[in-house]
Amino acid sequence: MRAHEIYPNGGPRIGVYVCHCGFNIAGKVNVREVVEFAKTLPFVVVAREYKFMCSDPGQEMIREDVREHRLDRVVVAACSPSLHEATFRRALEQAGQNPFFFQMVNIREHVSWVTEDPREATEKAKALVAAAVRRVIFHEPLQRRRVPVKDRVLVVGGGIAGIHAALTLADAGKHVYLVEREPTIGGHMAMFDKTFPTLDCAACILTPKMSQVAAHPNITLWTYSEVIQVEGFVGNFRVRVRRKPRYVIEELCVGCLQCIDACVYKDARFPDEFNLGLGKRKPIYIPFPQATPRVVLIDPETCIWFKTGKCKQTCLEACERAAIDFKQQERIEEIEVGAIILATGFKTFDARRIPEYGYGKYPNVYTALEVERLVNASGPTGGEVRLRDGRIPKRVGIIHCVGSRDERFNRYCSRVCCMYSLKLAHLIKERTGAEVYNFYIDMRTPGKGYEEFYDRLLQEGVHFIRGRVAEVTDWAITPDEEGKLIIRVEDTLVGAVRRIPVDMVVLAVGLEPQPDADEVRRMFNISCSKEGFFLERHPKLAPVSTFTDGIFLAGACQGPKDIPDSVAQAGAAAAEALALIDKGFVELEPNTAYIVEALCSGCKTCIGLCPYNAISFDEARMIAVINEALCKGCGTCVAACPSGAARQHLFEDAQIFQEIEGVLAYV
Amino acid sequence: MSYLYFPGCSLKGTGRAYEESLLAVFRALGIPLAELADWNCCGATAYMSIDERQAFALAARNLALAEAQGASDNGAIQLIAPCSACYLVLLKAQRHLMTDTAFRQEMSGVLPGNMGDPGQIRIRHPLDVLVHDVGLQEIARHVRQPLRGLKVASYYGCQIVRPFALFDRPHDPSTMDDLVRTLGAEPVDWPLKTHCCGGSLTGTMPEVGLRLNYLLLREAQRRGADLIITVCPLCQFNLEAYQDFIRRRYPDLAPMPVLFFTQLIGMAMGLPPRELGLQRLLIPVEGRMAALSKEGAHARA
Amino acid sequence: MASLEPRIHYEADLDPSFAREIIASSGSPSLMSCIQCGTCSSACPLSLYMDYTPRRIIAMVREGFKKEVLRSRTIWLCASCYACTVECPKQIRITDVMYALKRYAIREGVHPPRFPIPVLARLFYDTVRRRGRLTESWVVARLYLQTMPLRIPGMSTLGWKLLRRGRFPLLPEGIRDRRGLQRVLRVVERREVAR
Amino acid sequence: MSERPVAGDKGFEPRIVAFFCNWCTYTAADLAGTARMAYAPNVRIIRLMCSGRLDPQFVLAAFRHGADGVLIGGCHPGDCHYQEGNYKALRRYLLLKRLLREMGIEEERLRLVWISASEGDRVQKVANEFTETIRRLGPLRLAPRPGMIRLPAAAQPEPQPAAREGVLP
Repeated sequence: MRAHEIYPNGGPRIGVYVCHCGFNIAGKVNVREVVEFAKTLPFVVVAREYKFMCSDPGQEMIREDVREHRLDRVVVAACSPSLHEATFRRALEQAGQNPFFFQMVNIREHVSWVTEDPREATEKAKALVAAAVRRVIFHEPLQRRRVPVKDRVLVVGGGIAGIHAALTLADAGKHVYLVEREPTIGGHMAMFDKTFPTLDCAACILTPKMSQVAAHPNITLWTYSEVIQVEGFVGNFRVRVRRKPRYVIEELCVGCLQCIDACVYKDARFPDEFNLGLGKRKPIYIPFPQATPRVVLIDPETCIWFKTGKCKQTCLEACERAAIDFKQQERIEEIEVGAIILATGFKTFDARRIPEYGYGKYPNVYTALEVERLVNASGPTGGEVRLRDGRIPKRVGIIHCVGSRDERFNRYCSRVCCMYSLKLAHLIKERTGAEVYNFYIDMRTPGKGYEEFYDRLLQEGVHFIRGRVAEVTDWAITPDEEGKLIIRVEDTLVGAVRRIPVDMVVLAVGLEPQPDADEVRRMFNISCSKEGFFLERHPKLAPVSTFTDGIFLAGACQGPKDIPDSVAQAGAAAAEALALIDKGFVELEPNTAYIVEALCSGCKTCIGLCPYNAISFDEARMIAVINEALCKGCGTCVAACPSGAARQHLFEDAQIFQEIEGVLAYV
Repeated sequence: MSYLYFPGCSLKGTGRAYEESLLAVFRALGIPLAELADWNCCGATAYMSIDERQAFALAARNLALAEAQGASDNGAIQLIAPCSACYLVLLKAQRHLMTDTAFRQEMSGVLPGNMGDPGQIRIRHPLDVLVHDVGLQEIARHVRQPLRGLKVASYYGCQIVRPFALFDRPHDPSTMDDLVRTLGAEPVDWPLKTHCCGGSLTGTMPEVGLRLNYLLLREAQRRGADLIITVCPLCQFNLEAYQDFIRRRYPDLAPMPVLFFTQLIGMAMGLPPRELGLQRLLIPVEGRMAALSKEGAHARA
Repeated sequence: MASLEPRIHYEADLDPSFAREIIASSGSPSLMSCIQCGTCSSACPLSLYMDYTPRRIIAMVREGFKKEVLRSRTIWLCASCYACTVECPKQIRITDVMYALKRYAIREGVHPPRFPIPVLARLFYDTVRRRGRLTESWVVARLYLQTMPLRIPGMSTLGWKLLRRGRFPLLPEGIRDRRGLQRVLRVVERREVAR
Repeated sequence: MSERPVAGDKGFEPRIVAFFCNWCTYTAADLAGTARMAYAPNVRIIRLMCSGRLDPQFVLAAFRHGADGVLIGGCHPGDCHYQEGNYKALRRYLLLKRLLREMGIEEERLRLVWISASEGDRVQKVANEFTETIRRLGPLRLAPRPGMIRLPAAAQPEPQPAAREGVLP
């Protein structure tokens, strides 16, 4: 006799639905057998299977059964709850049931996809279904919490992704704080001369957007600033930003640059960061002419006043607006925002890590980013490709995949290097007439107009040698190799090992996570993927979301990306943030902790454990009190309560005990 | 610290001077070396080409002997292997013993002594020991005749830095250059420090082996080296013994002395040439040294 | 005109299990992830003299070109310098693959006749098995007698010089406990046969 | 790559309950699925919002109801989604180990691992390793009933015959 027949009126009425997910589940798990098994479980009134439970007909099947069979509990065995828990809860709601009378069983990610033997997979699926059925009996009706949302957004990082996201949101009428670590926005894109495959000038398309940012009434731009603390949760983040002193009052400086001319250093003599040390600057400087905001700054490491306390301070005299302030201190700003977009970008691979390529040892070995500055009209050579000794190279080798596709460094393909190598090959050939050799493993040109650009380069007579370079050396064997750098490579298509003498080597360095990506992700409470880039919530269906609600990703901080992709993703992140804050409120999972007052002994164990100070002590009643608005639902206090007075919605002890017994009762 | 010493076959033959100079230098530094009793061939390259497991078994016997002999000494057992091939094969076999438990069990029944934990033996190259255990400062203290003005090209060959780069970088090693500086000489920066000498190919396929060695010698010569130092008996033999043959094909090559690095240390420490086996060199080094000291005297005057 | 027939590869001549055998014997499963970048070939100091570059050997092993691989000069030219192994971006243990191929070729006896390298390996192996140590002078003398007798006169001056400097000992070396050593080697051998 | 343990010709199949944190290890297990990294089917995963929710009673209940092993998966130190719930889990885990020892349960039957959301391969590796460990330990058998006294071997001058492992009157 079945359990629900013993309690003809009183017992819960459970429906169990097992999804085939096409062949994803049914290819391994015997779904029919699981359904038949479910029918034997206590209180199960109906058990069914369907090809795609998440589809409309699948959901309709559940809704109909809820109405027809008066179901008050539903179990769906399908994919991970992170994908479709919300879908099925909604279905229950639509059928007039409380959405929390629901339990999802993960028989795809946790069973069919990870079990080799169909028999074992089926048995495991049955055990998990048994556990869910036992658990759902103990579910209770719950209400979602509604929390108002601040309608401001923080964008971290002022490269092209951050700029685009900030402008999109600002244009939609939302206030944006754009925080950038460097003294100017623009990021890597500002360093480029041309962009592939159209060869339009990077500055021409970027600088208008940069000045829009500076002028936009809805954007608060803080450069030379860093986020140092993030608190709160979706809709209500409290963020602290450190604004480093630039020793120039931003509001007063108009960017006339007379102070730079007036500096006691008559010549620029310090390595210029923006030009990667290929050019020089003074202690008071502006990174580049179109820097935004157009405000100078003083580098205390090189300024005589800061180093010795003795200087004529000619800059101070030169400034008509008295904007220079040697006593400026760092400032901490506190803001409240509803959503955050991270667009912190990437760094390029450090070519010194591959000593075989001689970067840092042979002066004529350059990284691609350095060459971007050399070919840039506003770069240190005015756009002329000249070696450090002033010569113009006659033969140039571009080595692809430096630090990419390599188990010793980064396993992934950096996606942009093939294309930027083509661009640099074109620009170098155009400016110098040199013979240019590309050394590649595989040419990867998937993108609109990319393959066509590759074809153009082939037509231009650039050499393409398929082979990864083993070594760059100055070891000359033949007279024509004397005084050159020799690239040793197997021309794999010809099947011969070649030694190719060149004057200049360009290393197409890959893209890596920012060195502090790990600290940043901790601060924002998100995850990183294996290679260290920020982890998206779902690689296909939630590519700009993170596991922390209200925090979104844009650009190369999520993985190597070119400009079109970064801009597209920034737009998507802006849309997601807008969708969140425009609604005005968020609904939170009702998995908060609560106190059963009758059981609380007033021992205060829980109070110190709560990381959010959500628990206080009611001295009058001598019991603990939980502020559910502050509770985030971790359940630490519940696990620690010696008298069982602290409990957690959705994760009640009784529910979990049933789940334990369930997975073990059936093996 | 005391060390066990695994000479390997070459140090009893073509590389006798390596053994003599190594022992002399360690003696002068006051570091005891005890030769591993009844050691056998390490199982090197040629053996590995016939039967890898037997090669590992040969190496395992040596490790077992080391464990038995070194057991009285507290702490890790330090086993010095000067020949690059021995050094590598012993390391490789040790890793194999540590990962392949079936093999270890098989071996433990038949090996002398009881094979306890093969991982506790530290297989060391004398270059590593001299630079990192003894230390350059201590060596500097023993230098009596600094080799001023001498330009030395350090040649590592392959197997002491590859594939296990335990004490130096595999691509651009620098321990020997530091040592050369300590001895008062000047290291030559050249890109072929770790390019292979061809190993036994010089004997078996002379047209290939001789060209490889020619390229090495020529580059050292072009970069102004007075001599080359090596860490391996086979490299030393290839670079030195075949120079007449090489010159027959490539006449632009001048005679280039090729020493073991321990011989160079011994010279700087002022040890008698006979103790360092200098008389065994086919291309004598004394001429260069005399010329140098004359130059030096000239410069001082 | 020479026959074209030997240049044609028939799929039926390939050995699909070859790759598996070599992976097992070399202990390098990463062989399957080779992306044919050619770093091994360009890092190799000997690839210039090879009939197939190391990269091609890997490709051929993977596709089962057993006959061609085992008969190639490449595997014998490998001097085990490990340059390819440390620089391979896929961490394929190419040197160990070459060792595995040498062993395979010797076992099958398919290497070129009177080719000195396998003969040297064999001499080395036999001497060490018997005596526990190697005496270079003896092995070299026998190698020249067996494979390159015509070169002996040319080498005699060097031999004489080495002899005079005590670098070519005439007394063969050996270990005391030869029985014990042979016991060890026999255990391994038995296991091999059992396989 | 860790090989999936082979079932000993359908002999003992360990039952393992795994309590995984929603934010890291549970997501990593999803990732293992997406990447089709097969592992031992013995591991049955129960989702918690945080490893800090792990009540020691859950572990005891699992053993009482027939689990041969219990696995706990939390975020790496410093990475807790709720700041420090994983440290609380660690404290309870250490206490539980002592408790299990007292109860005569081999402490290897309980294991705590830190696995981040991106470490799908580690879920596979840990699941396989842990299943192997439990398979080696055999089915959970609670300690012999009181009444038996096992004399400490070291205190005795010579090995004791079995008969002397006396039953108290």
